[in-house]
Amino acid sequence: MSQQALLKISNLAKSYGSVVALRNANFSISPGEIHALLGANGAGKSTLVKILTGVISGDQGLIELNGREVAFSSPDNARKNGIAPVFQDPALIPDISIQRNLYLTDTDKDRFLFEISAMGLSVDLNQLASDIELPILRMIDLARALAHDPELLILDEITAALPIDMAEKVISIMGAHKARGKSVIFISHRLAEIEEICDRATVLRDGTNVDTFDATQGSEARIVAAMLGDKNVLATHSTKQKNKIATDDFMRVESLSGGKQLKDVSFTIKRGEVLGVAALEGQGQDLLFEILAGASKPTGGKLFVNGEEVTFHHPSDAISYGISYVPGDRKTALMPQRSIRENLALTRYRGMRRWGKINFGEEELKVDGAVQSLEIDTRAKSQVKRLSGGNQQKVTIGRWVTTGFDLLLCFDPTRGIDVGTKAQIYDLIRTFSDQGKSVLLFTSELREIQLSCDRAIVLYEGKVQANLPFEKCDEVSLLSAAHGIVSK
Amino acid sequence: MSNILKKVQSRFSVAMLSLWGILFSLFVVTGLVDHYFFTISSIGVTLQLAVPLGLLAAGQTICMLTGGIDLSIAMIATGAAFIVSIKSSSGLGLAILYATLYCILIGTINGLAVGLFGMNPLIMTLGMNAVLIGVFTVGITTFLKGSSTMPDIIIKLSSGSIIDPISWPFLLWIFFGGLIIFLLSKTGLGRLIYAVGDNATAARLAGVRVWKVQLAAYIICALLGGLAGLMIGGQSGAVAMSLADSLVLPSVAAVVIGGTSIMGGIGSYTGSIMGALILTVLSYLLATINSSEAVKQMIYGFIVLTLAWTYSKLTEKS
Amino acid sequence: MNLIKIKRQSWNIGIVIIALGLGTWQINRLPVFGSYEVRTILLGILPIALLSMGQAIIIIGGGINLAIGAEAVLINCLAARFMANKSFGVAIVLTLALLFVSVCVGALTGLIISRSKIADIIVTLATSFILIGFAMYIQPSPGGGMNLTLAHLISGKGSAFLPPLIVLILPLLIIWIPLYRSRMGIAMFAIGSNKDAAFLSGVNVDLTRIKLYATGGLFAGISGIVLTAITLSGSPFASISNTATLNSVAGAVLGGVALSGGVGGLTGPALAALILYFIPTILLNYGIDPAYSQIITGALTIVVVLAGGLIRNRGKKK
Amino acid sequence: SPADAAGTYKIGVSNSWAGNAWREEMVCAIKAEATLSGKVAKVTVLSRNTDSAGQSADVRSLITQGVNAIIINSGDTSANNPAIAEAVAAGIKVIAVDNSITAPNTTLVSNDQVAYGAVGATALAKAMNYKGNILYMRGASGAGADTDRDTGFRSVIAKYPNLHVTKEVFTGWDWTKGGQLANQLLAPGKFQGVWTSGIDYPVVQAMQTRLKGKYIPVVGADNNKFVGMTASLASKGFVGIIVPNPAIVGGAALKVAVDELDGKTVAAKNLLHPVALTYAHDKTLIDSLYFAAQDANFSSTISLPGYTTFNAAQLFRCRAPQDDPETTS
Ligand SMILES: Nc1ncnc2c1ncn2[C@@H]1O[C@H](COP(=O)(O)OP(=O)(O)OP(=O)(O)O)[C@@H](O)[C@H]1O
Ligand SMILES: Nc1ncnc2c1ncn2[C@@H]1O[C@H](COP(=O)(O)OP(=O)(O)OP(=O)(O)O)[C@@H](O)[C@H]1O
Ligand SMILES: [Mg+2]
Ligand SMILES: [Mg+2]
Repeated sequence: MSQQALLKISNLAKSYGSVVALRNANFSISPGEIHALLGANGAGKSTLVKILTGVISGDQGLIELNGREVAFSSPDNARKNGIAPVFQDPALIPDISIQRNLYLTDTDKDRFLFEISAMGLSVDLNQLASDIELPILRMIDLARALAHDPELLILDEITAALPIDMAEKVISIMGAHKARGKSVIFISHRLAEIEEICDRATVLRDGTNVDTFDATQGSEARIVAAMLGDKNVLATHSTKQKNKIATDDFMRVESLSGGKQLKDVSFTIKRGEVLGVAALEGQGQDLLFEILAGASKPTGGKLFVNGEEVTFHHPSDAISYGISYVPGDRKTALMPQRSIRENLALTRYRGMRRWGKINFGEEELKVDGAVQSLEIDTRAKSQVKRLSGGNQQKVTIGRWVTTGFDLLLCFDPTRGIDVGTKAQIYDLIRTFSDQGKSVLLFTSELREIQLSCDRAIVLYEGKVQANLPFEKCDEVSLLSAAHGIVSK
Repeated sequence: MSNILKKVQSRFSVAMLSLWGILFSLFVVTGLVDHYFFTISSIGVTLQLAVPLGLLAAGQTICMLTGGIDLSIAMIATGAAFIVSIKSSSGLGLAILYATLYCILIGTINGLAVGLFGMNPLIMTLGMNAVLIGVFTVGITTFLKGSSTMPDIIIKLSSGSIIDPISWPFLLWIFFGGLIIFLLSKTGLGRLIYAVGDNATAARLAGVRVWKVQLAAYIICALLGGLAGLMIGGQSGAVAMSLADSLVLPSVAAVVIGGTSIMGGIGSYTGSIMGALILTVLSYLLATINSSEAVKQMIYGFIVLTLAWTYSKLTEKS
Repeated sequence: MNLIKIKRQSWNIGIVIIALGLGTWQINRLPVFGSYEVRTILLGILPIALLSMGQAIIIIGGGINLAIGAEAVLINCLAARFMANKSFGVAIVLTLALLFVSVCVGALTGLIISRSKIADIIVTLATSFILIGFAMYIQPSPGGGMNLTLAHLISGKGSAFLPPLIVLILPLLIIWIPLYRSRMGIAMFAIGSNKDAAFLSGVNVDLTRIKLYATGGLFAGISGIVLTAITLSGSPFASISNTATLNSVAGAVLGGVALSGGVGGLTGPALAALILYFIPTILLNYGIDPAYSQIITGALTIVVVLAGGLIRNRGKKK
Repeated sequence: SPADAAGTYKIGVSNSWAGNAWREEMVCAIKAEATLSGKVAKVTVLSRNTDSAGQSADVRSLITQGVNAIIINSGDTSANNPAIAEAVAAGIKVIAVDNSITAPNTTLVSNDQVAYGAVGATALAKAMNYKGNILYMRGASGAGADTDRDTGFRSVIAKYPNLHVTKEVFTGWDWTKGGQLANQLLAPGKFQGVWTSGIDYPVVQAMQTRLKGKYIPVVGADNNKFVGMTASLASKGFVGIIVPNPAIVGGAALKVAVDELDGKTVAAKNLLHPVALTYAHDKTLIDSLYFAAQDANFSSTISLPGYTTFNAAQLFRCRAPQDDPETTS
């Protein structure tokens, strides 16, 4: 590795007003290397990527490409110099066709189509981006970057929104890219992926690189330690301890169907049970959660709560039956410009009977209770958008702690959340179940099922493919069921 | 921790302070240009003239906090004034009842269209305004035929002074203004208005029936608009089709100058009150300076732009 | 593949059908229908069609220009003031110069919006006052004129309907189509559709917005020149600019441009102007009070946008 | 009435400003006079709020309709000229009412606006004892009538060195704005007289609040409420100067149009000559001009001898020859 670095970054810093996004970042990447960039939420990874690709400019620091100092003025500029990114946020324009999207970034159509077909996908170039599902869109974004045949490919949490099979594809694409002697910067919160493909890893903490090492098998502990620093106390996952589950059903779902996505889904959730839901992307789990939450209407089937048949016309109907929903996307769950307090207390005022004067004393009591039990960092409490991702996620759950619930529908609550906060959220879910409340938990990281659930169902093509007891919730069984392989 | 808290508080007061600063400097400039301005009676009349604008801005604030806007407020105000002035011959109570029903009706249509059918508020209320102009143009020669004279009691309530500079309309404004501030900051509905404007999807998932909140917002806005219409009609003594035309765009400007986001979810009526006062003093200033209409128009536009700009820069920096 | 393209044109197809239907109705009611009547229709829609097209461009790019009517009025006044009694050659040069001015006014508006980060609706509200003030300054009372040869070249004479037809279509051909196909055109759609994504795709958002408003300004400028050619006079009235602005928004929206940005084209708005023209004219033929046409136009705008929105959303949900 | 049957003329009306009491009355006067004339078959009214391009389109529509004469209250002195020229070329008689136009070969029927400004100013000067400060509240900047009235007003005021126009504002003929301006400007002692371009009674009302009932002379038009105030407040020392600007000038325009179509020679300019009325001199006339049941902005002059033949009831009925008598009574 004595050859000249492809890219070298020294003393890079960037602040947004009083928020230091990047303090002092240093690292280098060699040709033909896959380099992982790791760090807790808010560590500054995306900021670094944006500076590298000319989206924003750094406050100070040096970027050298092949030993030559560079500063890109725009993503376009960076692309022409062989750096192509796939950003964490979607970068395809929703209302224009894929073809025009390609034109906008000067991407060669044929090369793009070649990359797409290499992924085993097919795309109609006349389609509007908004008509395409998110995972495919992420792959299109990747293909667009690859079509420029960059010396350095930067992937910022591309796998977070991808189902397992596509994530695997991305891993192999990175491998192929490396095989051509080119480099990749790979950002992900899924440590397994890091170990699988990366050569080296750099860990950022509070905007500073704290550790760089070979990403070999078993480096997980080291990564976690570096990422969390002093907060390391939380690093070990609370191991699941079986607790007594009541025998009576809280909710029964009978042959539920919804459009083309859900067909004949039946299962039950007992009181005090944490039921896991595992599925690849797009197997109908989104719709299932929305229907149970009253946010979408089923096209068939029945729902029973405590043995009584119910129909939900609006989320508030579900809430009145004690069913609360934590959507996967924080953007659809929070009022970003309002305070933590208003966000937490919102559901209290949902009924017209509560439109009158607020009982501030009572409200404060409930809100403080939730803040304390979830350990929400209230430093930026006046506007939730100023909170870090993990704390925002806690607020979405905390809302239901203030109002109380019997069943919590948690859709991928740890997506894009750092390891420490993840552990906290799982602890919280355990506490709920200890209190006799039920949780339906979908997670895109299969091994988390084992860490937090009493039982799991696996969805495949809109049907319940498997109903696995705790003992069988190992990754292999879940994965094979998720791929439609019948397991007994 | 207290650091960030303090920053947030100072951010808020910087905004409010700058509004006070702007109002004060305009006040001084106006007084220097026209020495009659520094009399109790001139101040009283300025406060009185700010009332209709302030009421329109109140309605607009509520709509804008939910992420909407109400441009039909011009014809809501005009319509209410027409109804009261023409129907008052058959009893003031009845006339006010008709006007109230009219406001509720229009507010309901606007609110349902926006809330249930997802209409764009700008188009909905612009269209509604066009429809209402047509309806009343036809109306004054048919079903609303009659002598449109404002009842004396309304003239008194909209322009009568108690002791300078305190006038009846000003008291009315304090009452309704207090009510609006209370509604927005101390009630469940207020919370929902902010929530819906900030993120309607999130509010829905939290169990809020968003359309009901929007419906309530447009009805309240229409009622305030109707009240403003009566005030305008009472102050000039005349009811004409163009009654509220000259105040609609200023009502939007007042709300924005007062720091309410046109995208919804953030702002306050206190700010809009400041905005209304600033624009009223500005109009007094423009009335007193001796320059052509052309120059006045330019100054007005320039000052509104500068105010909005400074305000946004001031709040953005800290 | 073709299906997708047809689906995207469905709004235009709908508009064409409505316009053709109304047109046939109107023609059948006319005692005679010849080239004079065609020219009458074209002159009736030309200024507002051009203005709607300008507004459409801006709305597609995620903005809205409440000063577009004022821009047209300003150019109208400048043209009438400086082109009166000038030779054809000088008039042509002046026309080009004024179109350049209109582009600059638009660009300046875009620059202010980008720099100040204030909502478009507020900035253009303020600039509308400034521009009208300027127009009043240039042409204090209606008057002025235009070289007759040039005027006839633009608006035709007697029953020569080709010139106005060309003036209507030419901007579509030489400005819109090349623009739509260029990278800059895509960038305009991109910032209207999703500003952040556009930024990540390498679009210079501020610069694109400036170009957007400049192009909108160009259309407003053409509209102003056409207005001068039709009326041979400059009229500095705020009421004209307000009506024109509101009509331009209605035209753009009826023409299939989504107020949320990123969606639409210019053919629709041009055709929508035809619909907005036919409704009052047809009612007139039946001896119905034109106030009803205002009701119908307002209601139609609401209904079309409502239906369009519902259809669009249905398409989205798959 | 007996004359209804035999009419043949088709009259088109283009009005650029709708929903305004004065203009509505003007249109009604046209309709009423047309019905009474017995020579008109149909009155086609195109009255809406529109700009000059819109009004030009309306004129062209009327041409297409095959009308014999067009009565136009133009929003702009010259902007409709090309369309009007086309009408004239098509043999249609064009009569400008209220607002003058510069198009050749057209006839004007209107109040003499220069005289309107002058007689009001003369009466005001007298009421002010030829000294003091005047609040001069004009109409809309740039409008033809406003410019003419200004000419008349200034020609008179210039004659009196002790009269000063210390404040000049434009109301845009908007009642709300007029009331607001009056409230802002009428500080005690600041002015000794007010001239208004017809936005009159809000000024009187503002005096009640701002001047605590200490009235100064006001020049206004024949707006119903102003007429009423002139009468009722005379005992409290209010001097209201009424300079009529009759809306029924529309009826006069119709008569001129019919005369032209009949082939009679008609003057190119037919001006009404306004006189200033005060309660001290014209008590009975002013009392007869007040209609308690009518609108505040109703233009109180309801007959123009030599031009109009309708009575109040016929005017209020607002019926065109083609209207079905049952539905409009
Ligand atoms: N535009 C901005 N304005 C203000 N602060 C910002 C902005 N963008 C990022 N930050 C802040 O900078 C810090 C670093 O953010 P960044 O997005 O780089 O984190 P990250 O490591 O990518 O986190 P994640 O894993 O959640 O994606 C955070 O505290 C964030 O709140
Ligand atoms: N845009 C911002 N404006 C103001 N303060 C901010 C902003 N972004 C972050 N902060 C403050 O900085 C703190 C740290 O943010 P950061 O995103 O780095 O959190 P974090 O430690 O990564 O937490 P998590 O793991 O939960 O994401 C936040 O709690 C907040 O108080
Ligand atoms: Mg974070
Ligand atoms: Mg990131």
